[in-house]
Amino acid sequence: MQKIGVFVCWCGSNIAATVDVEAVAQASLSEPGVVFSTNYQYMCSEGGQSAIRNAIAEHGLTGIVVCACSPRMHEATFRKTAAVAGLNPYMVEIANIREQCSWIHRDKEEGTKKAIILARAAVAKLNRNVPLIAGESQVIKRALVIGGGIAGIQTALDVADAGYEVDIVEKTPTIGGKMAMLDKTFPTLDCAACILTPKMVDASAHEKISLFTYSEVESVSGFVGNFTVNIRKKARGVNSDLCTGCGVCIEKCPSKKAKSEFNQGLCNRSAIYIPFAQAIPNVPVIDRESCIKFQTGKCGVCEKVCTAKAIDYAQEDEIITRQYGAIVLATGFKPISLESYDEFQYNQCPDVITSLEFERICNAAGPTKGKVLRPSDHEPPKTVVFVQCVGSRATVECGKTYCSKICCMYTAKHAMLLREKYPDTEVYVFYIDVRTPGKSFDEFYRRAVEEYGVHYIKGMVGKVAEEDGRLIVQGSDLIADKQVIIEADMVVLAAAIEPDPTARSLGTMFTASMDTNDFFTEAHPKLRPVESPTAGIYLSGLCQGPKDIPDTVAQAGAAASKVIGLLSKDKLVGNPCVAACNEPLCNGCSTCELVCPYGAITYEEHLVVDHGVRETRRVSCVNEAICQGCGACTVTCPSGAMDLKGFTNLQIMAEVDAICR
Amino acid sequence: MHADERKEAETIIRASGVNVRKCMKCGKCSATCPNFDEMDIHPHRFVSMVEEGDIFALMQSKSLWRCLSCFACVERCPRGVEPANLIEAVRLEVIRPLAGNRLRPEAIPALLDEKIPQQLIVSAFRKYSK
Amino acid sequence: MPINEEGAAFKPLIVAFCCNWCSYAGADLAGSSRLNYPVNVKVIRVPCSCRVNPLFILRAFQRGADGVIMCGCHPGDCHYTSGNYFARRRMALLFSMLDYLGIERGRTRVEWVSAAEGAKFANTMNQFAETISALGECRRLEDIRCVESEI
Amino acid sequence: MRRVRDMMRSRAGELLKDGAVTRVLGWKSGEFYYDPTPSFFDTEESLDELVYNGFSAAMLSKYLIEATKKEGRVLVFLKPCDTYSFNHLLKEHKVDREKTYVIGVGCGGMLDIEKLRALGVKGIESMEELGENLVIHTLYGDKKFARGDVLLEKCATCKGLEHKASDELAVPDELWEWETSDRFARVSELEGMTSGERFAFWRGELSRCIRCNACRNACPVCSCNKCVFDNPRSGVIAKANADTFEENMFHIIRAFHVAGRCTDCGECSRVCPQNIPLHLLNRKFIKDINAFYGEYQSGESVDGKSPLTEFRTGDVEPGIVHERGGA
Repeated sequence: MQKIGVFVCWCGSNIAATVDVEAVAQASLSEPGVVFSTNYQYMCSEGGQSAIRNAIAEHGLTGIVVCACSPRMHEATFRKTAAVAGLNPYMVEIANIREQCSWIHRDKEEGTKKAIILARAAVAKLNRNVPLIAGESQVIKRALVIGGGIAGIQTALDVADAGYEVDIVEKTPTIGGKMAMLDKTFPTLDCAACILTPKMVDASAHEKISLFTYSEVESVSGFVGNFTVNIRKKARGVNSDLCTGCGVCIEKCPSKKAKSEFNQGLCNRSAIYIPFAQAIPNVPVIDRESCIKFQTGKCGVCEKVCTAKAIDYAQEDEIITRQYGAIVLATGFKPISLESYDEFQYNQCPDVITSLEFERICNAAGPTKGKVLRPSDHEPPKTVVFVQCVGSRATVECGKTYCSKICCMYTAKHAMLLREKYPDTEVYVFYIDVRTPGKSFDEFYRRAVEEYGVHYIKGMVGKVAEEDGRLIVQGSDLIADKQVIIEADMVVLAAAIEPDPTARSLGTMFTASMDTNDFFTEAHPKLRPVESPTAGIYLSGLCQGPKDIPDTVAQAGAAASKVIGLLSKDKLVGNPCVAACNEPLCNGCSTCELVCPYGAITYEEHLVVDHGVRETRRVSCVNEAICQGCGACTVTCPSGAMDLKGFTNLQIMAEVDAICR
Repeated sequence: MHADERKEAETIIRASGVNVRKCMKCGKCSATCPNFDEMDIHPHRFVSMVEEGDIFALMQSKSLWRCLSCFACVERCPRGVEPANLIEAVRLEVIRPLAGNRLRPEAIPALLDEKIPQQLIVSAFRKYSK
Repeated sequence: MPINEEGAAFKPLIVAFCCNWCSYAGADLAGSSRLNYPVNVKVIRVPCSCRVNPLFILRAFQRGADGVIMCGCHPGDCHYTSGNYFARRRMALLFSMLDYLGIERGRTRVEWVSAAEGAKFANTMNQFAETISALGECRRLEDIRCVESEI
Repeated sequence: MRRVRDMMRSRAGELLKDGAVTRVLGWKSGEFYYDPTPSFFDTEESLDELVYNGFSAAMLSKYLIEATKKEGRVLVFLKPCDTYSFNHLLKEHKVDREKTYVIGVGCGGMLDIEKLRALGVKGIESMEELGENLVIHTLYGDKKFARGDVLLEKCATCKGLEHKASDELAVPDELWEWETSDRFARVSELEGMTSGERFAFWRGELSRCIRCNACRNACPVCSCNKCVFDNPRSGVIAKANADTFEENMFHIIRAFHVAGRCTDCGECSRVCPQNIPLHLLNRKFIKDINAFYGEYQSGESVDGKSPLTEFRTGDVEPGIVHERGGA
């Protein structure tokens, strides 16, 4: 039997004005288990708290009920008070007689009656409470960052600078991501490579950072503070330790017909290649699909010319197992496929290109060495049309419902750069809205219009047709209520962006939830924007939603600070109000596993002793470090094997009984 | 606005099944329209005029009969608004009270021209028959 | 309004299950905004609407509740990301079943109340209490033993 | 049906002989002709006692839970509808597929002894099943029936004659097929009543419950190691119905616990000694699930989530119960 003390707070006159606190204290004395009751002006004050502590000691209380304000206000306070007095903090229940009683009822008699019932319910629940001890788990002081773009690099650098080890896993042969492909960045027009490559070098040189390029996450197990991850290091065909990065193999490689991924397929590369000059690591990769040696068995030129003996055709994928305390998803984005947009002739006309392709064309290290030339005939275009919102803000199947956020700004940038380099070129931009929220963004767009004379036309393009080597662009000018036809030499489409396709499988692997567009969802859209709902998983960059470089870097830093916060702890103290499985009752049916939003439930074969019968059965096991205590599993469990500590079936039913008595 | 006009707008929205509020005013319908120059009221304005309940002007417009019913605007609309369906609904509102088709199958042979695409006859039926 | 034997107006007993993160906070806000709702509405705090077991609802009716309402975060806003979606399916089916068994459908309700919707919480409770008052005492799902022992 | 039985006996004999299976789960004669009882057969000789006729309605799937815990492989005969329950048990890991060998047996619809009794049949000695015609030899002479008139409720609303799981089939070419009726007809009828009428209807039915737990024991889904109603720590333990509330409670909770999982096998109603139409509770859930969340047939496959373990963000609100027409 419990020995319960009931403490009724006046909250000055907040409670005492409409609730007879003395009567509540008196009435609760007749409840089962209650051995002491009192009332006090401000229970949360030091005086009130010491009264509680004294009563616990004096009466040997096993639990206390505080009739006061909402538990959302002072539950934590009174739990601490109890702990100081040597009572388990989970032997405290709060009866909310202020927000849910004294403040909403004017009649003192009725208010008092209700307060007595609320106190009774709290006592009834407390009678079923058991002391709970929060579990502790270790924190492995290393973080994994998945994705080596600007988001991943920034997060890794910030975490590493705080003194923790970080691994970056990048699926392509080099870090750098999409930002490495950009020419200039808005709104300052500084060169992307100039600001990115030093960061890439920092990351590779940092003693706390290990790079796993050309690698992918294979599987993961564990929970916050204690993840075990298998990383597949794909075979490069080149021994990174021996390679000097001299580049002779690339020069001599006879197979030079593969499309350059880095240059968006606008030019070719050799079968053994480094994506771009500043790639990190500066070690080539053999693309086995286009390598003559791998396809026919003959060739072997690269092996012959390599003086460092670094070429290794027999190299195989390697699985590396590492442990991490925190994981950051920084998987980034890609532009959507424009195959379904026949009206823009993207697939048919080489001179209709995407904005990312245009970036490469502008870039001094790009396929045209920075000269803006038409892909079809390598002539400089005289008229260029930019089309915004291609696939963004579209509810039809081939598009994306959201605004891609970055297109307005980079289109203004492209238009401006083009006019600056080639003042004779006419530049038109078709827009639906120009969205420029951001520091110096609108000023930038206005400069494109006012200083550079870019023609902004409000309306969409309906059709692009090729006629005698020129592109006939038919669009709306909604302001003039006219249909305009522009004969252009090049059309640049601002394709919508979408999460990288690898995010989906990673989301499943990490039980990191995703929205319908495959962006990772944050734990709270406003208050926890860089955390995934799954503890220990953080979000950095575009994988969480469209954003530009400054936003990405800001978010990457925020994610890093969350990771640092986690890694700085030696131990994690869990929430003890988590689900627990009563093994003899468990049917092993898996329904609880299916509803768990955190992947906290697994199934194991356990020896179960039930009424003397020993049997090895499949039973459900809750990982207390992962479980957040929602209780979804408890209701889906038909046998009642799953219960939630702190909110057990019996506790809640005791409350129901007490209220309905 | 006239009460009758508001009622007319509601009928048109109901009959066409078009949700005019989905329009984000990008003008792709007008950009894609092959008969734009022949029209006095252009497809994108059709949508906003129905939304505003400005129906009588639409019923008197030339565009009603100049629309080819080619459905290019429906095909290209990024938000699935279907302007041509609206135009059709307005047209039916004009044709129906006249109590009779404006095109009968018997009249077709006389109109035939071997250069006319078949699609035109089909859309003519859509346009001129109730 | 139905009158019971003593001649006092019938005051329905209503049990409200509220999730800790949204609806319980919404109820608190109703309190701190001093919005009135009937005294016989009693709130039971659960971590999430998905913690509400049909057993609890039946138990409430068994012990004499006249109406049971479940409140949770708005769909999409669940603190646990998806708990209220499961609860929504469970309650839709359970309430439909209770209706099928002849328990007046007005006696059960689900309402999504956010932490900012104190007024909605109070309004909902007022409306629900009115509905139940009109239906009268719940006679169809109660434990006769309990009623007898009270007399 | 005799053809099927012969096929069953010969295949079972072969499989026992070559050691492919160690036990056979089938039916043997019960106390009366109309109650063939589930039974295990260990030897080839014992198979002479294997029966299969229009009264072999008892579903064997659930017996596999215990049977597959033992050593060796079990040969089980499953009628088409029994395979749904079999799949469900596999899905919930109650039965080890590796330890079973399934012969899907042809079914011509099972007979309802209650319907026959109502038609004056007693003292059944044997029966000839000739397609849609049925000749029953009784102590008091022969009686003829159209098979379609005396089918069990679950067979009149048959889900189809396709086996959803099997290792081999024992289905003769010429098997009688019959017209099925709408399984939700009665549910819709009840939905059309007033709330008071429905309450009266269910009180009339459920007040007959004697809590024998036959429904629970026959149900392939109700396969908890320990039922909440038997568990003193559940807070709702009740071995018998002490009042009207408990009569309702047991069946509401039982129906809710199997909601989304129930294969609509109809065993609960078939085995109820008080003839309570319990399947109408389960079918209400199935009907609602189909209407709210899209058609779903539990046990159709082993994979996939059931309606109560998944959701869509655009699901109907529970308020639909109030908005729906009817009383």
